[in-house]
Parts: sequence; C-alpha cells; structure tokens
Amino acid sequence: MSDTVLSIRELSVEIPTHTGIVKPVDGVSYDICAGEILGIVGESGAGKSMAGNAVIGLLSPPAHIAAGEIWLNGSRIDALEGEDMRRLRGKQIGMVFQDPLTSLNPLLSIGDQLTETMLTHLDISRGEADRRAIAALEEVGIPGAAERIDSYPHEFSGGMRQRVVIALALCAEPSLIIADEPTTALDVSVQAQIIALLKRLCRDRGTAVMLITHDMGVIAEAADRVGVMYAGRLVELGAVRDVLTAPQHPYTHGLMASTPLASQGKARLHQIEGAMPRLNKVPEGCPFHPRCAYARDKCRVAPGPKIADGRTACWFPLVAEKAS
Amino acid sequence: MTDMPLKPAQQSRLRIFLDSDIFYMFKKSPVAILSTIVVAILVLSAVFAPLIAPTNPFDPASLNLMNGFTGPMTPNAFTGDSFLLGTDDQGRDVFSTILYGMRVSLFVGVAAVLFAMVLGITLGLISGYVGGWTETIIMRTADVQLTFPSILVAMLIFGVAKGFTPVEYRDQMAIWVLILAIGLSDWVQFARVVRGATLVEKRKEYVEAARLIGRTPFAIMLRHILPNVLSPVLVIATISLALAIIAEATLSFLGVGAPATQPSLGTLIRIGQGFLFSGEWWILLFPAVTLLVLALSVNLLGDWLRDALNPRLR
Amino acid sequence: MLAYIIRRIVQSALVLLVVGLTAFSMFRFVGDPIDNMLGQERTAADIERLREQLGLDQSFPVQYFKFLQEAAQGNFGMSYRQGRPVAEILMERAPATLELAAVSGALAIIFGIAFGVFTAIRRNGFLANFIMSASLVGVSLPTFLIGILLIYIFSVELGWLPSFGRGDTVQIGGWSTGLLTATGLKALILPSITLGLYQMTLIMRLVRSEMLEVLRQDYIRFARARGLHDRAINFRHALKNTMVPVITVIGLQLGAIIAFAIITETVFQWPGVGLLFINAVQFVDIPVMAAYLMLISVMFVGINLIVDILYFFIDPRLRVDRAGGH
Amino acid sequence: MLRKLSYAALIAAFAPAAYAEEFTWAVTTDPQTMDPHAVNSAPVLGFLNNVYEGLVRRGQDMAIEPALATSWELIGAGEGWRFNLREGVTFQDGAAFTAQDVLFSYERAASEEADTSSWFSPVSEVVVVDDFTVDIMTTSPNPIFPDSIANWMIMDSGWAEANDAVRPNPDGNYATLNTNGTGAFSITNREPGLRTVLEPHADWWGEAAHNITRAELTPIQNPATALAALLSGDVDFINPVPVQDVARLKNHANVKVIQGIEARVIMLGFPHEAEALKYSAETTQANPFADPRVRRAVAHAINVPAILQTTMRGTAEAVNQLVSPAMRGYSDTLGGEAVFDQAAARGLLAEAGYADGFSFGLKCPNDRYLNDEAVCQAITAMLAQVGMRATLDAMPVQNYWPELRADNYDMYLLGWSPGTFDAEHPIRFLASTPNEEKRLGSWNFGGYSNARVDELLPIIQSEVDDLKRQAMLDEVAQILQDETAYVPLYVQPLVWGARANIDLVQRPDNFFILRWVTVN
Repeated sequence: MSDTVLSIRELSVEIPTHTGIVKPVDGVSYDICAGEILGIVGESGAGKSMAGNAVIGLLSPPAHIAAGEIWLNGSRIDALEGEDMRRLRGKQIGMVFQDPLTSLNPLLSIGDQLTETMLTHLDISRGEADRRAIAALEEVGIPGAAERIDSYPHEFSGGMRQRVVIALALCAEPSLIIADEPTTALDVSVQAQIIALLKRLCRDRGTAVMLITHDMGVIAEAADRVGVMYAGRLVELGAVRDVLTAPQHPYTHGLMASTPLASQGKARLHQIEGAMPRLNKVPEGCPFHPRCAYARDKCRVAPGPKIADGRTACWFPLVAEKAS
Repeated sequence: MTDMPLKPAQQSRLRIFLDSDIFYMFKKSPVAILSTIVVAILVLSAVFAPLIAPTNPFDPASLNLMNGFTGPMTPNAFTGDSFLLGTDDQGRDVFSTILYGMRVSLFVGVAAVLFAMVLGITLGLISGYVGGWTETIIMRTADVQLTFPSILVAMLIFGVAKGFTPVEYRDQMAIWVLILAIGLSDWVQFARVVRGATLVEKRKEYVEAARLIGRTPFAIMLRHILPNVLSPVLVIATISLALAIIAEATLSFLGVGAPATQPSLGTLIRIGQGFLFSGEWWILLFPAVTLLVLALSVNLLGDWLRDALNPRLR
Repeated sequence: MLAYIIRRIVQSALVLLVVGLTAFSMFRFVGDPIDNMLGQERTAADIERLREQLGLDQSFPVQYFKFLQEAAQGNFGMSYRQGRPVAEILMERAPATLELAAVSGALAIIFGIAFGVFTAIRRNGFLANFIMSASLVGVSLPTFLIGILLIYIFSVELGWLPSFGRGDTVQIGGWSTGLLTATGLKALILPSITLGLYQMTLIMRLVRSEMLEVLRQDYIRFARARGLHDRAINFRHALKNTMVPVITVIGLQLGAIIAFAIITETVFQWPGVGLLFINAVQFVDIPVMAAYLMLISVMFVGINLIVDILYFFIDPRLRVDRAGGH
Repeated sequence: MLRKLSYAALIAAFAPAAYAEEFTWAVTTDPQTMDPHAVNSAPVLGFLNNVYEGLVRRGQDMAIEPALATSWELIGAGEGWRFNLREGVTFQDGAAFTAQDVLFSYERAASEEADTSSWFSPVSEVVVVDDFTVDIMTTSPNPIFPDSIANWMIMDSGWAEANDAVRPNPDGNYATLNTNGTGAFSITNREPGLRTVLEPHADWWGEAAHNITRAELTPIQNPATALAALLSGDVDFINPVPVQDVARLKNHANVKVIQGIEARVIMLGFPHEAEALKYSAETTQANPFADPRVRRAVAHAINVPAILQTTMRGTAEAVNQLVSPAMRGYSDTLGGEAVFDQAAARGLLAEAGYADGFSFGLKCPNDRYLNDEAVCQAITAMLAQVGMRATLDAMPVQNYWPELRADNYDMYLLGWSPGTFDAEHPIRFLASTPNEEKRLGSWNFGGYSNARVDELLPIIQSEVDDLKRQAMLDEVAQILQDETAYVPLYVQPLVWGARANIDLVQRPDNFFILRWVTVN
C-alpha cells in the first residue's frame, strides 16, 4: 500500500532478567495507513505500550528489539540509533502520554516547550516559532492562546494540559502519532473531547495514529481498525466494527463480554476466569489456552497461527453466532 | 496481575531470599560482595578482638613503655619484642589496639545510629500521626537541627553533658556522651522518612476502619508503616553508620572523643598524626587505613543498598 | 511572599533565641576563664575579684538576660582574651572564613553538580562508576586527616603550596581579601580542597540520585519523544528540575561548610572565625563563643531565607501557590 | 652625610636583599595581651621582652645584667635597693625615659588590677631620688629582689596617661593592643591571633647584634602544621618542636634543632589533706596518699628513665627536687631519692596496708606541658603494674585548674617553672601551708604542710648570706624528699626548631629574644 505510514513486521521485544528472558512483545505485525487510527487494546502488561515504545525508540534498557522490522514511510527504522532516531522523534513520530499532569515539564512555560520542539525540528525563526506555537494552541482549542502561551503547566486543568500535550506532539507535523492511553487519566467528561480532538486533527492532516488503550469504549469511538494484544502477542486484528460485533478470538470475546459498552443490554458482565500470565511464565502453545473454554490439544502445543491476512491468531476462531 | 501461585510450605524463607531480586543483584555486584566481606571481617574481628588480639591494650598493667615506637615486624632495641604492626607511643601493640579501637568505634557508631533511629522513628511517627502543634514543634526542631552543623551540636552536647555528669562517672561517660552527641545530631533524616510514610498511611482506609471498630489505629499503623520505611531506614542507617564513625574520629581530633587509655580509631589517628613527621608512620597509617577501609566498605554497601532497594532506579 | 518571609523571620528569631540559650548554657561547662587570665602568682582573692568584675558570679538567668540585652544592641561584649570588642574581632575574622567558605562552596557546587550530572547520565559507564566509588574515599576519611595529608604531600614533600595561613591580604574597605594576591590564592588551594571535598561528594551524590529520579519522569520521556537534543533534555529539562531539591541541600551544606571550617581552619591555621572559636573554647572566652554561635545561626537563618527566595525564581508552582495566598 | 646617603642608595638598589633579613616565627600560643602588667604568663612576658625593658634583664646565661638601670646596690643593711638609671634612653614614641616612668610602672604593676603585683609584695615604697636614681624600699632585707624583677617592664607614664591606660584592665584598654617600650623592637602591626609585626627601634640605646629588618610572629596551634611550616620554609623558627620530631629534624639539611633544659619541673601531686579518695572503687574510706610510704611507693613505681627514653625521646633530664639544676639554690647535697624499683614499691604498699593495691583517679592536663597526656598514660601503666590502678582523666587546661581547685583528684600532674629562677619560688607556692593572707601556698592544691618548711621560708627570703641560704634550701629539699611531698619526675626540655640559616640564642626560661637572632 502506497499510503502505509507505519509497518511493523514480526516485532519482538525482549527483556533479559535473572529468571529468564521476558518477551513483552512477541512476533507482532501490523500496518497503519495515513489518516487511519489503529487502536491497540489489551490488559495492562499485554505489551501494547511496549510496542509503541519500540516504534519510537524509547524502550528503556535492558528492554530491546530482538527481532522483526519496523518501517516508517518506506524506510526501516528499527535499527536506527542515537542521533538518527532522535531526528525522527517529534519530527516524524509524535507521542502522547497517558498523564498530562506529568508529561509537561513543570518548570518551563508551555510556550517554551512548544517553540523548543519546533526549533529543534523545523528550520524556522524564533518569531515564527512563537507565532506557530500560538496557532498550535488555538488549533487544539486553548482559549486565549496568545495570553496563555507564557503560562506554566500547573496553571492548566487536566484536559487543557492534554490539549497542550497533543499540540506538542503535533507541532512538528509528524506523519505518525502514538497515543498511549491519552484519556485514561482524564475525567470521563473530558475524555470524549480529547478523543474528538485527536480524531479531527489527524483526519485533517492525514496523520496515522496508533491509539493504545485498554478501554474498548475509546476504541469504538475513535479507531478505524483495532488490534487486540494478549501476553505480548497480537491475537486479533481487524476493522473495529467487525471485531467488536463478531470477535473471533476467545480472548477478544471475553474482553468484549466484560466491557460494559460492548455488552449493553446484557444482564450481567462476563468475567474471564484466571489472570493473564506473568510474562516470564507464558505457557507453551497459545498463551491463552489455560483460560480458554474452547482450548483443544493443539492449542497447548502450537502457538496460534500468524495473523497475515486473516483476523485472528486462534487455531479455532469463534463463529459469529457464538460471539453474540 | 497477581503473583504466581505459591506453595508456602515448600518455600522456606531462605529460599525466598535466595530467589529475590535483591539477592540476585547482590550476586551480580562484585563491589557489594567485596564490601560485605570486608565489613563482616572487620566487625567480626572487632567483636572477637579479645580472642584475636595478641595483647590487651586496654589493660595498663600489661604495657611496657620501653616497647614504645617499635616499628612493624622489627624487634625492639631494648626489649627485643617484635610486633606485627609495631607499637605506639605507649608501647601498645598497634594491631591489638586497632582491633580494640575498632570495637569502640563500631560500638559508638552502631549505638549512635540505633539511638538516632529509635528517636527518629518515634518522633517521626508521633509527628506524622498526632499532627498539629506536636508536629510543628518536632519538625521545626528538626529544621533547626538540620541547619545547625552536627559537629557543633555534638560539641555542645559534649560540653553540657560533661558539666552534668557527676565527677565520679566522668571517666566512663565519654563514650556514652559521644553516642548521645552523634545520635542526637543524626535523628532528623529518620524522622522525616517515617513522618512521610505515616502521613501516607494515615489516609488509608484500614486506619479509618480500625478507628471505627474502636481499635487504636496506632499499633496497626506501626505494623504497616515499619515495613514500608524499612528500606529507606536501612539505607539511611548504613550511611549514618559510616558518618558516625567519621564523626567520632573528628570529635576525637577536637579533643572531645574517646579517652587515650581506651582509644577508638579516631583517637588513635589523633595520636598517630603527631608522629607523621617523626618517621613513626605506622602509628597513623594502620589505624587510618583501617578507618578508611571500614568507612569505605560501609559507604559502598550503603550506596549499593540505596540503588538495590530503590526499585525506581533499577 | 512578604507574609511568608515575615513568618520565616519570626521563626528565625525564635531559633536564634533557642540557640543563644543553649549556647549560653553550654559555656558554663566549658571551663573557667579566670585561670587563663591570671598568671601563676594569682591568689584566690584575685580569682574572686576578677570573677566579680566579669559578672561571672551572677546567676545564670541574670547572665543570660544581660547577654541578650546587649546582643540585641549588637554588643557582644569584650573578649576576655583579647580585650577588644567581640563584634570588632568577628568582623576582622569573618572575611577569611567567608572567602574560604565561598571558594570551597563554589568548588563543591561546580564539581559536585558536574560530576553528579555526569554520573547520572552515564549511569553505568566505567568512568561514572569509578567517580562514584572514588568519591566515597573523600567521605570515608575525617577532614582533619585529609588536611594533614595534603599538607604533608604538597607543602612538606613537594613544597608547592604554603602549609598554613592566608598569604598576603589586601584591605578593601573593611574587608581583607586574599583573592587578589598570588600568595593569597595559593594559600587558598589546600584549605578549600580540604573543606570542599566532603561537600562536593555530598552534592554530587545528591545531584546524581535526584537527576536519576528526574530522568525517569514522564516529562523527560515526553521531551525525548519529541526528539529534543540530549543536551537540552539533560541540562534544560532534567537539571533544572534536579536543582529544586538540590538547592535546599546546597543551602544547608553552605552552612555546614562554615561550621566544618572550624576543623579546616585549625589544621591550616586559617585566620577565620572557626579558628577564633576554637581558640575561644581553649581559653573559655565566653563572649567570643557566644557571639560566634549567634553569628553562625544568623548565617544559617540567612542562608535558609535565601534558599526559600531562590525557590520562587526556580519553581513557578511556588510563585503561584504562595503569592496567590492559597 | 654624603656617605650616609650613598649607603642608603646602595641598600635601596639591593632592596630584595633586605628580604633575607625578614624573620618569621611561630609559637603555639599567641600572647594574649600587649600589656606587660596585665598577665603574668610566659608567652606574654617572653614576647614583650623584645619590646619593653625592665631595670635589669637576663643575659644569655640567665645572669642578671643592667638594662634601664646601669647599676644597683643594697641600701644600708638591706632596707632596700638603689637603682641608677640609664640616661639618654627614649621610648619608641620618642619620649625620654626618667625615674618618673619607673615610679609609674611600679604603681601600675603593683596595682590591684595588675597580675604582677605579687612581685612587689616585699616592697614598701618606691622613692624617686632624682631623674635617674630610684630607691626601692623593702619591708625586710631582700637579697634576690633584682632577680625577681627581671620581667618588670617599664612603661612611659605620659603615653599611658594620654591613652587612658594608667591601670591594666582585663577587659582591655589601649595598652592591650598597643605598645610603647624602650626595647630593641617596636610593634608596627598587631592582629591578635593572626600576626604581630615588629621592626627595630631605631633609637634603641643598646648595640644591635641582630640583622633583622622586620619580624613577624604567627601563632600556630597545631604542632604538625607548625612543623610543616618550618620544613616548607614558610616560617624560620618554631617553638616548640614536638619532641618526637627532634631526631628527624636533626637529619634535615635545611633545619636545625636547638635543645636545652627548661626551668620547668614536671611532678606528681597528692591530696595530703583529703579524708578519702574521690575516684576509688574500693578505697572510699581512707586516703592512701596521706601515708608517706604510699607516696614513696609511687616514686619507686615510676620508671622515669623509660619515660625520658621513650615519651620524651631523650630530650628531658630526670630531677629529684622541685627545681632544675640550672636554678639558683638548687640542692646538690640531696640524697636518698626513690629510684625505679617495683619490688620496693610493692613492699611499701604492703607495709602501708595496701598489699592488694587500690584504685584511684589521676588527673592530667592534655594541652599544658610537653606530651603531658602521654606521660600520664605511661604513669598509669607503671602504677598499675604495682597494683595502683589509676583511671586517667586528661582534659584541656581550662578545665584542669578548676578541677584541681575543687579538689577533684586523687593524684595530679603539675609543672612548675620558678619565675625568679630561684629555689625559693616553688617552696613559696607549692610547699608552704596554704595561707591566703600571706599569699603562700597558692598552688599547693593538696594542702601539704610541714612546720619546719613554713618556718624556714621567711628566713630564706631575707637571708643575704648565700651559704646560709643554701643550707636552708638544702634542708627544705631534703624534707620534701623524705616526706615525698611531690614526686618530681623530670625537667621539661626546650626544643626549638629553626631554618639552618638562622643563628639564635636559647635561654632556659624559654623566652625568645629577637635581638640575638641573625639571618644568614
């Protein structure tokens, strides 16, 4: 596809520990196209953030990319290091973190933080940067942007700060945004605004978005496609509508059943028996099999099939009627 | 995420320790292993000094002044006696004196730190739990104490304590006054850590619940707070121990330390520095090296503990 | 902010009162000044007469009250030993200590921060680990011993630097400075290293741990994710945030430097207030001791106040919180 | 005139050479005042001897020689002494020296505010005969009076009056910081505790034997620092050199050691009058030291040669009486002193009923005498070996004297240096029954009392015949030894260190006389 912005192939991330090698991301592949929002969903510890960090090159040692490829706009970036990688960050890949309270440097004014980012990546003058900073704040919906440019982060509310963070992530006009739980720390009333903002900005600019969240509601609201991760693996990938309405992997199914949004009208929420395994104790075969009501012998020995063109990494995908 | 299922019966405490991250990190750090071994050797030889030391330097009747200033491993010109590390100005065997002196230094250091710890934890708990005026007074005192240099505090306490001690007890009191002086100048850090933890704990539901069912939450809090502050307290204690040993040496230099008849390492160094230019280098060098090695190992250990026990820095 | 400063000053005044009381109560136990003031042919009557003349025969509260009364007017009495107003002596000696403290403080801060930042950024590098371990040697030996060893090596054996004193000084107004003469500068080297080494180590270790703490903050990750240069991240973002807690400690350390100067000044015969204090203890020169402790407390209080005010400039959060009267 | 001018020009041309005649010296204790009558202590008087002068002074051999008085003689049968004053002497501020200044200096030095008044207790009156003759009348014949006033320094009456310093003041006055003497050097800069700068007094009456153009005194308390300063050439002279460093310094090419015997005798004192020991674990009801046999046992138990050999490094000399052999009136006839003999010590203890020994407290200063604490430690060990188990309490001297005055000791260390350089001095201060009125026994902390000694003292003081006087001094020395009133240990050494290019003269009173210094 010509407009593929990000392409991840068989990506594995490993962390060596004294009790063995842990693989928080294990053979994951997916693409994101320009203007598309790909939701990545899963429990905490499933490896969704780790994949995002691998893309932007911010894995904290000793975590490292052990295998696979990452392509951005047609160039391979997984092996880039130091200065080459830095030039990419902010300029081509923007990132939005979970907590706007801690994402902003408390000692620098937001104007400083914006112009600093732009001056790093764009060949513009100081005055131009100031002007664009105000414009960027206006664009993310900060009222009175010109006056508030010299304000410090603590003078903004949480939602406003997340707007500033988004402005910061977008200010050098990257082609990919990685939004890691961008709404989790916000009040419910603000969440929708932020999602809408993110969606609007990316559509307008044709920016690809990797939207990492554990919240199916956010996925349903914002994403075009969704990938489901479990114990470091991508277990299901497909259009949001398809995955939400007809999950094919038993884990996705369980996840849907336990989410209030997806189980509207149901008498009670389902609960998946057991818990996700610790990453150093991932079972043989399909990692989900100990908790899977449909597991068969094959599931216990062979890891699920690769998601290539198909939707799920389950040997025995659920058929539609089971899912409802 | 829950822990993997445990079968407690099969998991001995030792096993848990040996499997723990901290022990793993310990095994991987040559510095930590080395300093632990050194500290262990030094502490053991101090504790068992009477068994190891060839002479008892604290027994004046055993000393022969004519043995004074004998060089290491060289026979004395008058008595023909030979000493591993030589003798000092009183004819005391330097090796034995170092062992006994280390005993004094370690005793002062450990006792001062324990005293500071108990005082700091108590005051920290009280100020965190009671709050109000009590807290203001305690923490303000801590501020003053912190601004006021410990060495002056110690000198002050030493001066006052000497005045209050009845003449009959003044000889034995030097050590206890040292402990008091160093301990009193060192409690603030402990108090701050514990107070912080107490404030956090106080807001938790179980404290409220305990209050509601009519139990005094204090005892419960203690049980919850102490494990929480264990690592920082341990780190502070280790580093304070090194500081206390050095502080004792410094106070000895200023003439308010352990008496010359029962010298600590600091007193030995004070005595020995008088012989630096006269060629009897061993009187200064060996105690100084011992102090350096002791304090350095304790410091390295404290340093390593700080990194190891602070999961955020891993 | 004004209200805050006033509150601090009131607290400080209380601190001073307490320090004064403690200090004063201490002197009664330091010893008896009389013997040092009279020669070997004195009689018991001479002793009594002098005691009376100095007001030492009065009760403790009376002595303390008189002291406070006089001290409030800036009059700390006459030195028993030198027979001159104590205030005058202190003024004369203060420049030496302040210059020594300033130079060693500057050394400690500059090298402490530089090494601290370096060891934090190159956290597991060989050089960083070496600096960390080597710095511990500096705090594992008592200051006086370091001083004596430095003298032994650099003055006696190598003959490069003077072994004691301040060298030549130049009088500028009421201030005698050793910073303008070659001998004065040379004389500063060993004492300021001796005095600054310990503080440098403390500052370095503190900067390192605070910096490591800051470096794992979200805003640093976010700054990194925005592709900012490492230099900007380490110095503009991380160091500035590191400095907030570090400044408090540096303030306290500056105070400690002035106090630790007692030892350094004794070893190097540095003619500052620390040496004056030790001499005063030796001769039970009560007015000098009292004035010294008061001076030190005033300095600490002042340093703390400056530290608090510095906060307002470094940390915008405080500006709002306090100025806004929350 | 022309010649003088060219000479000055020559000096100016070689100005750097003048630096060679600058002299810097370090002492442990800064003289605490510049007032010659305010404090009677060796550091003060020793230093001021360079600035002020008395009627008489001591020469290099301690003999009394003329200074501001050119001659003196007894008046009649000893009613007083007549001093003939030197003419043409000027003070450093230019004022002329006359008999009025002598009278003024007497009134000042003998005043209640002065610390030197005890020197003048034998004086009844000072009479100005004419401008250059003064009679000093004494209450009884006083053969050693000129010896006793060698440190009585003459101050200019006009200067003192003009500067409101007519009497010394412990709180300080003009004379505390400023000087105006007739001596060879005047003080040009005085910064207490830091430095005192002296320059030659251009109009001094004497012949200058020194070649110093500028001298600077610096106090350095820490002996190691002082030694380092000497070795590195930062100072030209230090006093004292720690005895342990003597051997090494002697081998040093650029430094020399000047050694001698000081006037100070180090001894042990006892609580003669105490009912019981203060610091004993078991002997709380009795005072063993009241028994002369126990005191003699102490003398037997102490191995003085070992102390001299090891602790004092062979710099000190043993002594058997309260004064050193260099003093006038030293007793040559004394015999039967207790030598080191542990068996004898144990025997005496058993005889006195202390066969199992006893414990007690030994008080000791730790910054007053050379190696005082180390000596006390050694003594503690030696006494322990015969069963006298001492607990040593060493303390700074400012705590020490109050402790002794409060009788808080079972045994103590004392050093005594007779200001008059005469054997009468320690008898008056240490051996007489304490008597406040008569100013007797003021340092006799233990209250030693012997009727015969008390009886002999006034006779000794007024006896003009040297032989008779010596016989009485011998008798007292023998009594003190027989009763072991004190245990004299050794005479403290004088150890000075100087750069090799310095020539100087060491006097047994430890006074450093600048006018005998030559810088080569």
